[in-house]
Amino acid sequence: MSVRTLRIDGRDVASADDATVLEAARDAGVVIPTLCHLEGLSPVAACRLCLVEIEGSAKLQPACITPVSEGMVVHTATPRLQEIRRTVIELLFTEGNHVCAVCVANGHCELQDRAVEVGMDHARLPYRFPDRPVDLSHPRFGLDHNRCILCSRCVRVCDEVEGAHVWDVAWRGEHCRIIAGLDQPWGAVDACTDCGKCVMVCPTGALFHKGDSEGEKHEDPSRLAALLRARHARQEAP
Amino acid sequence: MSLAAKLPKLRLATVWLAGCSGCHMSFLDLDEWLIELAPRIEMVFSPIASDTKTYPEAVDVALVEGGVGNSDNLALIYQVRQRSRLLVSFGDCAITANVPGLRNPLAGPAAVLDRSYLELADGSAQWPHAPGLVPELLERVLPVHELVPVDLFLPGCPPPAERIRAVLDALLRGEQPLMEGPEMIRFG
Amino acid sequence: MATASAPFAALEPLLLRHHSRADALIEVLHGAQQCYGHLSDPLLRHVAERLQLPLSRVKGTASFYHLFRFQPPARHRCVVCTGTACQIQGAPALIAAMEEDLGLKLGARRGDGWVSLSEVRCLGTCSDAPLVQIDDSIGRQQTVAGLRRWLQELEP
Amino acid sequence: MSGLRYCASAGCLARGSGALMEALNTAISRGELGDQIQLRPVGCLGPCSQGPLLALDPDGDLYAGVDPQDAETLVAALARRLHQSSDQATPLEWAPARGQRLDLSEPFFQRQRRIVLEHCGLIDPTDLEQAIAVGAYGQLERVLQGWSPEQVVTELQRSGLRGRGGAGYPTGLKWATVARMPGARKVVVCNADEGDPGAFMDRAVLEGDPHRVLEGMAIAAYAVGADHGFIYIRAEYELAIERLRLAIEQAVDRGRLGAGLFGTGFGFTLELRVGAGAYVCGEETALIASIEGKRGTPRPRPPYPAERGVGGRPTLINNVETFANVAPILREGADWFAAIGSAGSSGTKVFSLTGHVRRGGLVEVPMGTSLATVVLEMGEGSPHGSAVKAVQTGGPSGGCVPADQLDTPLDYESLQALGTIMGSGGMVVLDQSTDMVALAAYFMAFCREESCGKCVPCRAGTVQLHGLLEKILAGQASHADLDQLETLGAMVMDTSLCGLGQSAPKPMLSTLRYFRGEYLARLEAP
Repeated sequence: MSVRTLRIDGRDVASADDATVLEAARDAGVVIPTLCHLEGLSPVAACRLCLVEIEGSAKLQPACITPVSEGMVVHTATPRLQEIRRTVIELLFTEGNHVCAVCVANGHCELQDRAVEVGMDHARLPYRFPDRPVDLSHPRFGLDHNRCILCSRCVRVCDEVEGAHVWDVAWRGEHCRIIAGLDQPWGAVDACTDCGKCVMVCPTGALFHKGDSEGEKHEDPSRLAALLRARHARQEAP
Repeated sequence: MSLAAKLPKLRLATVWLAGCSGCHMSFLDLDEWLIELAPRIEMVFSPIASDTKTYPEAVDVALVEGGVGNSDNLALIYQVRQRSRLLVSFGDCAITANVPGLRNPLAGPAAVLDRSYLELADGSAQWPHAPGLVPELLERVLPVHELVPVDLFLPGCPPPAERIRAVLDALLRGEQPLMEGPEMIRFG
Repeated sequence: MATASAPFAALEPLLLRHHSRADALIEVLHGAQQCYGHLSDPLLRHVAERLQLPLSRVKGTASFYHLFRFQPPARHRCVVCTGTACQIQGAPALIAAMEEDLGLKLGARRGDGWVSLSEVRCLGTCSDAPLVQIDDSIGRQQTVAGLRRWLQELEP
Repeated sequence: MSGLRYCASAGCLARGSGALMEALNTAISRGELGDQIQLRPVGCLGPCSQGPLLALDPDGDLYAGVDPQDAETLVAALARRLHQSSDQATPLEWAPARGQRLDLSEPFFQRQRRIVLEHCGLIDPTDLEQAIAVGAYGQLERVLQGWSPEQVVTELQRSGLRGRGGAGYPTGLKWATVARMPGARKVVVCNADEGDPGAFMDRAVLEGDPHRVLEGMAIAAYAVGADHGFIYIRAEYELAIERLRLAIEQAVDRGRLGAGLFGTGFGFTLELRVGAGAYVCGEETALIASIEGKRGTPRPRPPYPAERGVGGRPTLINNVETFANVAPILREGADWFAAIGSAGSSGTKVFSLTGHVRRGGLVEVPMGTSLATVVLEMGEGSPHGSAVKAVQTGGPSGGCVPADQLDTPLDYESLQALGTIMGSGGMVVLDQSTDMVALAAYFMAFCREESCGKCVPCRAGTVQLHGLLEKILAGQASHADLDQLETLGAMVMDTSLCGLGQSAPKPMLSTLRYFRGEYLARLEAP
């Protein structure tokens, strides 16, 4: 493995040649906001929060999948990017029903945190107020579609880590929805191992432990990376 | 005499639309600071501190709690906008429709009334109907800024007392409050 | 191996042709819908089993595409072309007339299964805009009056 | 010998060319000289708005709007002429009762240059022998027996051919990139998911001359080192699907597709994949996902399909018209092709001319021909005494060219400079009656519905943009709403994951650029 040197927000950064801009930035202490990205899962570059400007490239690039290259000059927090990020967060808030005050994840929600970081004191776009259901059929967990931002972390963790592939995204566009099995009640899907990883990685209050009430969901999605590291170490051990 | 007393008093109003009055309760949570505040303001309209029933002219700052959910709310918010220099959306309901807005996914007022007064009724199920007395529900509960221009957003459900104080402090000094960071703009 | 009496036996030749490969999912769904009219849950389950795919993957994929149906088709299917040429030459008025006469919103199907109303984004014969397709016949340069007469002729 | 060619493409079939064919058949079989009158179905003959179309050989005459009731008199006239003299140059004494004989000296015909459509309308698309008789698979054979793959790629590069699907990426460069990729099992894909509303060029090519596309694909496969191919076609094109299936079968039977072609070691197999109604599948990475049997959602590039495409293999994707250009380029040479069209945009382009235009249909003109030539001269302008207001090109990813800029040449760069794109070739003429705000809202509704839903700006942004446009249409919007429309439009273009979202605001921004007054007139007084 060799090293690449690049510049991120005026800082010289050395990083592994197979690193992404996001990894290089984090190593250097530069925080780029993310939502769909989660260490341990394949990247999908769907939320567009981590878009950055790279000198010499007309298009904005998602830091989560853009590999570093020698001499790259990256800007992660220009006024243009900050305006884009606020709009992304507003689009998410207005397309669902994110009522923080009565959410299990209130105070421990990545979406809520991002909103503060991008300076969203109100949404400049009108709220859509979609009519979305809640699935409480699983004995231990619940799914509130009102709070789902379609980051697909649950789909990926169930497929890539647990191997059960209970979840998938169904339908299209604004009608996209996470489904279990054949769009069945979650509790009716045999493939579910009740492992709870989907709940663990969910950035909002969309997936939750039954019995948790307002503000009581305290998940730490970064536990996934720790789990995978431990698993990897075990497999590598002689 | 203190310096504050010499300055012209800020004409303050607080308004209660479709909300639970929790933001007003949080305002009362300012406790002894209210005593400091009292000489610096003139409370010209408020459900908790004034008997005035008509919204007065020439208000300096209006803290508006609640979304706009019925015909009374609608009439009042236009009046508030017209007669106030600085309109503050006070709390999540005014900014996002929040909990009152939970009715919005239902298909309009009829569905809401059916659900509330017929389906969930224990006995004598009927719609409340008293024209001129019970205000008509609007199609949806809307955030204030979707109807009239808003000058400042003060999120929170309710906004913590310290957040309210930070905002009022700045306004009393004639400054624009700095609305950023988790202390100032976290929803919920 | 499925026998002739097995459920969804008509699908076997198609599955065989594609060696039950997962990448043939959409082809198989086309065939399944052609054989059985719509993609019912038991049918989707069968497809998932034969292609060895997770259920949610099969439903997630099928529901992505407009042409797959999850309930039986109506006896009469009215389709308005809303390609650009049709759109600027009267499709909106045709849709309004059909919604009124059939008592249906665009995209809906009558509860009794008599008729459904939907749109297609371009049939590709734009010189005859605006176009309406009812069942297997295509009405060219359709007028509202002509369309209303056509609707009245639909068998109950 | 007399020949009658009737158009059996979807447009004319819908106008009753099937009934005409039956009537002609009956009349011919009843007459004495039936064996001397050959009747055959062919692909698109051009002026679709005047169908059903019937062409007469050897005269070369073209009749429009022929009615089945004309069959008897036509066959009688042909029989009379056959009877009277062996000189078939004698003009036929016949005129249809309802339709008309078209004047082929008119600009609609004279301004065309048919390369892609050279055999469309001449041969029976269901008959491989007829295609072979006019040269089909001849270039494949020549290339396999005497050219190296590199020579083919070089020839394509020298021709200056650019992708006809819309973006205009140099085809030869694309081929060269895939050719350089390691691995022996590469894939060639033909994008026949013609999804732009108001566009039917590819449908016409596939219905009229399918073997030309298959040959182009096989040559591409040889050039890049692929052994397998897919044609991804939209399900709405039932007739084209049927003809392609037949064409593939025939080509396999006759040794034009399959293993060991023309006695060489090169083999190429081909599969048809039918879409299921998803516009976004015209996007390369979404199309690949769909071929793999998945949701047609795009993924970020790189890796490009050339590096990792279908099944992880290096994949070449070109559109129908691009492949249809390959055989003539090799037959006539790159220099010949490069000399046609304009600098930077060589060759011809097929357009489907529709909307408020007097004479619509399929036209193929050299690149660089002006829009005015196509719309005003060939299409003869708008009907009913109205004037042309604008021309929409590029469908939901394109924009409008206002009437005062119709002298713009049809090439990639000129159209881009006007805020639109060449696109796949849809050309919708709009007359003065067209409401440009409603048109913008229409295209936004289209993108909103066709958004795959994966990335946030496209999924939620198109919904908000459509809402704002509806608000303007309803007369309830303010100047602030208009500002928001433009700001959000720019944001969606800059941040969306794929081409659909990146171009979704284009029709709106283009109408704002040229017809801003129509927006302003609908705003609430401040």
